[in-house]
Amino acid sequence: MEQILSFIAAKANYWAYVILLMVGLYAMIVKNNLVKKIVGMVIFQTAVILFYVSIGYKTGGTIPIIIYGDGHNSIIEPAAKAVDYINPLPHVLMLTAIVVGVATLGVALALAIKVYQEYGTLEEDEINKKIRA
Amino acid sequence: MKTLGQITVLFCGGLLLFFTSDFPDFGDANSPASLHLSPYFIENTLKDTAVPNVVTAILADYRGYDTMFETTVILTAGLACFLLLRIPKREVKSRYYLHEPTGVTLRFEGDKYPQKSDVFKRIDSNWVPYDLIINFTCRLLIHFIQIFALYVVAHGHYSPGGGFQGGVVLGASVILFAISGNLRAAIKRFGEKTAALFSAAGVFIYAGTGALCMMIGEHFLNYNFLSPLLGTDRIMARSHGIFIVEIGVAVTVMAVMIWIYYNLSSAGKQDEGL
Amino acid sequence: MTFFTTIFTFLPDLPAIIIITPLLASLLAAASGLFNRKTPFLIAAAALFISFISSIILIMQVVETGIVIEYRMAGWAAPMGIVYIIDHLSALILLVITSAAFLNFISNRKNIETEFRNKEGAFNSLYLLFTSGLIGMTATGDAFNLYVLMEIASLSGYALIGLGSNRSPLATLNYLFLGTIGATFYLLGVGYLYIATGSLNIADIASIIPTMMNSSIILFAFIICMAGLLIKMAIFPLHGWLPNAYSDCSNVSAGLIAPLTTKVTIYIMIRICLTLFSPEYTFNYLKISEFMVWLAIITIFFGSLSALAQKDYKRMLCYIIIAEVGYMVGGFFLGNRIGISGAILHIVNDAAMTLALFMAAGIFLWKTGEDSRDSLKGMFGKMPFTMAGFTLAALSVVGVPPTCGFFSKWYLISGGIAAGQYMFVAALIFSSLVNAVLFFRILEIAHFEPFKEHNHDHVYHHSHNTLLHHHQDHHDEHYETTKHNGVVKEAPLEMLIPFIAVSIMLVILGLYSGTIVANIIDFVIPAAII
Amino acid sequence: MLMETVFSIKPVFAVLISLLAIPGIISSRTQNIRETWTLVAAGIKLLIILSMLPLILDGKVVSFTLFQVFPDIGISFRVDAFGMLFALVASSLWIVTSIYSIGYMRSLDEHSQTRYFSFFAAAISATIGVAFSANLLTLYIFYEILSLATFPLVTHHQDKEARSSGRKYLFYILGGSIGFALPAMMITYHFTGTLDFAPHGVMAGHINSGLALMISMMFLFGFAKVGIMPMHSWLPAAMVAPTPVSALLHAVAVVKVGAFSVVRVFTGIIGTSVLADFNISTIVCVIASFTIIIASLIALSQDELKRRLAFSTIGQLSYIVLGVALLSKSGMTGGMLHIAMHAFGKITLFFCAGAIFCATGVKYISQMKGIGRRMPITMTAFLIGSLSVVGFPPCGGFISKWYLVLGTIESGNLIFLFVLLGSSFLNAAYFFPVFYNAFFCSEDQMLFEDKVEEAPLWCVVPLVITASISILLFFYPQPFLKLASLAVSTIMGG
Repeated sequence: MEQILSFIAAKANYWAYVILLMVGLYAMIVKNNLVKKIVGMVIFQTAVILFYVSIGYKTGGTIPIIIYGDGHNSIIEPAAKAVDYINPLPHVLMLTAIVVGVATLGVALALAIKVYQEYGTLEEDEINKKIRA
Repeated sequence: MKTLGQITVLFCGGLLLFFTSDFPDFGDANSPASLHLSPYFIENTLKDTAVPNVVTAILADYRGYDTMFETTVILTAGLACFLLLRIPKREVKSRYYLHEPTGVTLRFEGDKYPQKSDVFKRIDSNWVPYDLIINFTCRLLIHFIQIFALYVVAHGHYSPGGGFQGGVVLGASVILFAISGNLRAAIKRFGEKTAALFSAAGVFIYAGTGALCMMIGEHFLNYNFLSPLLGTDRIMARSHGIFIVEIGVAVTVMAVMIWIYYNLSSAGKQDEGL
Repeated sequence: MTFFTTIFTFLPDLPAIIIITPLLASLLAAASGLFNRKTPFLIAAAALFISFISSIILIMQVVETGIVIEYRMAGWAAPMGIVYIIDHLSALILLVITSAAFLNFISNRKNIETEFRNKEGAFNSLYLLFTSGLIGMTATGDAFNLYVLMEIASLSGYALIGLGSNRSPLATLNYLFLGTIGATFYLLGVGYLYIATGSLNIADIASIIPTMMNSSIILFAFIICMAGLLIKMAIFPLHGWLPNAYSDCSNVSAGLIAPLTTKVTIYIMIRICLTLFSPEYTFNYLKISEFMVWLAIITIFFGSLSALAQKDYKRMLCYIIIAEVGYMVGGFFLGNRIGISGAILHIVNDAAMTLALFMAAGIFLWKTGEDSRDSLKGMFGKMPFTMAGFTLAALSVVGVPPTCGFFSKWYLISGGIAAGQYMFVAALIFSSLVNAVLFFRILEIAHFEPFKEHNHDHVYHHSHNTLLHHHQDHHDEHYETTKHNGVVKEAPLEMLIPFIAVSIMLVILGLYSGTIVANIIDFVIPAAII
Repeated sequence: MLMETVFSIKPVFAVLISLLAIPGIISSRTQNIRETWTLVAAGIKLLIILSMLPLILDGKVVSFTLFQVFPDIGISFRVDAFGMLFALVASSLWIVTSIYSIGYMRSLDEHSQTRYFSFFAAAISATIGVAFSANLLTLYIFYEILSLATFPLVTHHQDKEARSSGRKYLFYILGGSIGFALPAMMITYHFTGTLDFAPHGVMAGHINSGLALMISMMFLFGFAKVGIMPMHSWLPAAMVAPTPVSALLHAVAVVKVGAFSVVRVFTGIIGTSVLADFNISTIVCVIASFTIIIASLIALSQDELKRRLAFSTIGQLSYIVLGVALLSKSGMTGGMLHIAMHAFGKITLFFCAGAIFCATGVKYISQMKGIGRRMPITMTAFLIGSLSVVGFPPCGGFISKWYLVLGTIESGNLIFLFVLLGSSFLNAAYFFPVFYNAFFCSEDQMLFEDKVEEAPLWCVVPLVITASISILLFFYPQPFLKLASLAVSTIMGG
């Protein structure tokens, strides 16, 4: 039992992201309201962001801003050690992914407004009814 | 649909969880991800770019090309919302005006409405009287928010922050103004054309800097070649180059956030809105 | 041909220019669109032309020297920074993208002006952004940069097709959901590759993968990347978004997006399977070829049969596109040299054919103001050149020699026979016959039925966004039929010339397919594949 | 036997010359200029082909590769004796038919004549392309171009009947070529690695008997233009076309392209040895004989003249297949010769049918009573044509039939001899009523008013020419006979 718990604890970040991812996916598939679907989509994307950021973490590392330097006299300063800082690359990537998520959200909302203007509702089943009629 | 969703979710989730068993543990300093590229960045960023904040350096220099397109993504979203939603000059069926001396609200049909008047004040159809506290607090706060935003932009080299963060905060200040007052007042101060021009200009600053480097020197976005223009050595030129593009990013992000807000909040009419 | 080499030594930044030009021009177009309605078009056309010329020079350069061009963005070498890789395959696809975007754009000036009145700046800007997104996806050598550019192409794509008939916003929203799932899966796959290898550069990852063939992370990265791409390329059963999204949108956007999106996604798939994961991994280690070919077979049958059931011309084309996706995916996963050659050749040919068909749809709409098949009645007599081009395109889809469709199909079928996948061969032949029926039905209407007087009360067809309804005073500038009182003649030259150029290209591509395969595609396929 | 190969671009020009004339035809301002383009192109084409004739008769081969569409297969041309024979027939008859078309189209004042002449030119280009193909791929390409180029000709009237016939036409022709011939070609390529025509075939040693039989059948039925039953019913349907089209395309170009393709594939790809070893030839002979007999029987019952001619064509085409499938020297010579002899005979018959329709508007045999007295020249030509088709001396048809009969005896299958003789009898039986009606009906049975006379000169001259050539070929079959025997000697050796 303890082994399982420690195993889960060691992989907790993955569990968290998978659960979030599935929550988002479930909302996107099942929910009837388009805005709820959009919210699901955002959760879905956020889960991936969580995944990336969590893989950058190192136990005992700090944020990747080199402590002693201002860059002007780098020669006399001690070189930064990789172990001391967490992995900066996933953070960079996720800045991009966040921006992409925001952009997608904006476009999705714009489309939802268009849909609402067209059909007067955001419930998918009602829209389908109107299309068939 | 519900069962289908459940099956898909359970299947995908199970699969994803199953495969995590081989993944490196949380916080493992010896995972491949932490051993291949990231040590290089941590150890050499200062030497290469004279920027202590590794994230900023990677963002705007090593992977600066990515970030340029990231900014473009924002611009794309702004353009997309504009293209999808904007309805220019729609004839408004009726407008509401508040007669300020008496506090009477009047409804005008068609195009018969008071043009410029000291006593009549246009209000939204779902207008509620302004809350003085909110109004006052926001007016007070907006200046500080904006100054903080500029700080965030400027200090991206040394602390968490940079163009995106600063730009978003700047945009939020204008959006706060629009929410606390009304949309028209915000548009009067920061017009739609301004927003569009700023959002294009920000990316232009970024891509233009890149193109300038390419024209002077060799590679797109290689800030080294800016050193003769900036009058610094090649390493510092990188640091300054990063700052220039961060400003571009901030301008675009701010303008697009505002632009998207204008379009979304008024469903493209930009007449009445939140 | 040393001429091109000379140019190249003067312009070493060409791999950047080809994508930066549309990007910068899109900014200028967006800004100038605020002040003037004509300039955005000129800026965009010039930028697309520059990209087009650059891609020609690049492919000449690559074919001439045989050297893969590597361009370091921001001056950083491969695993640290982002590099652009122009090899034979990407140069070929770049040429396809830039030429298709350019030709479709210049032929649609009038359509853009009527359908996107007062928003020309934004529309042209998004058109350019979409093009640069595709160019970047094709040329990039970085797995994450690919994701960013994919999102640029997708977002601008949503905007471009979101404006159309009154059903298009909903269709586009569904497309957006699926597209986002696909892209996010791809991103997740890249993340898995990153935790397994610590790198984002495609070549770098490819050099690490052979040391960890048995890793389950790599396996799952492959699965999830492929799942993401399969959604985006609309293979059965993940195809649902495509017909609605492409058929309801405006013809200008359809002419750009329909020929290119699925093809570029397939290119990405090929790139990932061949370059990122080695062919050894994809074909020998995973043993998924059989499954993928069967998926392709089902897609072909499904696409063809659904196309048969459609009444609307553009919806029919959409299902044909789905079937063609099956051709390419199936051809690639045959896993032999001929099949992969066929798949790559078909990317080029299918882009050209689809472009021609959608351009034809644009011309018919412009001339008749109607979108239905019936609007084609008697068109052979009225618009002989357009119909000649259309017939060529149709024959090419059917696969009649000497048009290019025949030759890529030939490779695919030979590959199928060589791989022993007789069901795939049968599916290809079945789909050819179905296509023959489909297009024959249309050509028959155009040939036999007498010309129909078009009803001008309804000329103002539904695919116009609300914007236009507020410009009734400009009605005279809309479709020409309003002016000419039912007399339809040949299309205006600015539409006709690009269209005829594309149609003739269909034959030229066919006749020179041997040259293309020998000089370009042969270098793409690793020697390990027989 | 090693043949000397001459590299020359002449075959390419021979194919392309009429395509090059199309822009001229389209842009012509008057009818006369347009017709001049047509005739000039026809003349030049014949001259180019004739200029290659001496070389071929010397036993040389002209060859040229235009495009290398696949690494090992190109669009290439190769003129040998058999191709020359066919090209000679097609190009000479094209001139005659062009003249006839001008008369026919003008006198009936048909619509869309420009389109008609353009596609006519495209069709003849494709026909020569088939004749000069160096490999199966090139042949297939031109075969398909021909199918499509003839579609607007077949459906020229653009009415309901034309529409359904057009559908049938494309269904059989395109369906056959895409559904059967193309896969057969790919399988061939897969097993042999080449598609070039070789004198003795390329398949020997690469293939087992079942597959060989399957491929042979796929080619035989896939090249549906040859009209082997049950892939024949497009041919009667296609008779809705204007008569010159029926004449050139359905008596000469299209159906002969089918026959030519089948013969080329059987000899050049599958090879006589494979056909003989796996007993495929016998099966083909039986299918062909079946078609011959049934088609002749159906022809007996047709009242519409053009339909009767169409079924006659179906039967006669199978003679060609039968002759080649007998695998004897004389049989093959007869089969190849029959391409030429039947062409001249049958085109005369079609011209006559068209001339009758032009002059009187009558299509049915039962209405043609006494027509011979009003249109003596036409009906005499008709007589000569039918004698040639039946195989009576002194007409060209006799020579090919003679060789065919010799072939059946050589091969020892006497049953096919009886098929030939029986069908000849049937041929005579279905042509006889036409003359009887035309010449021997009494004056009071005649259905015409007085003013009926010969068709316009543009129509009559061509049919007189072809009829006289039919007779001439009996006395002087030299170029064709020489070419056929040359071709046979390369195929059979010796």
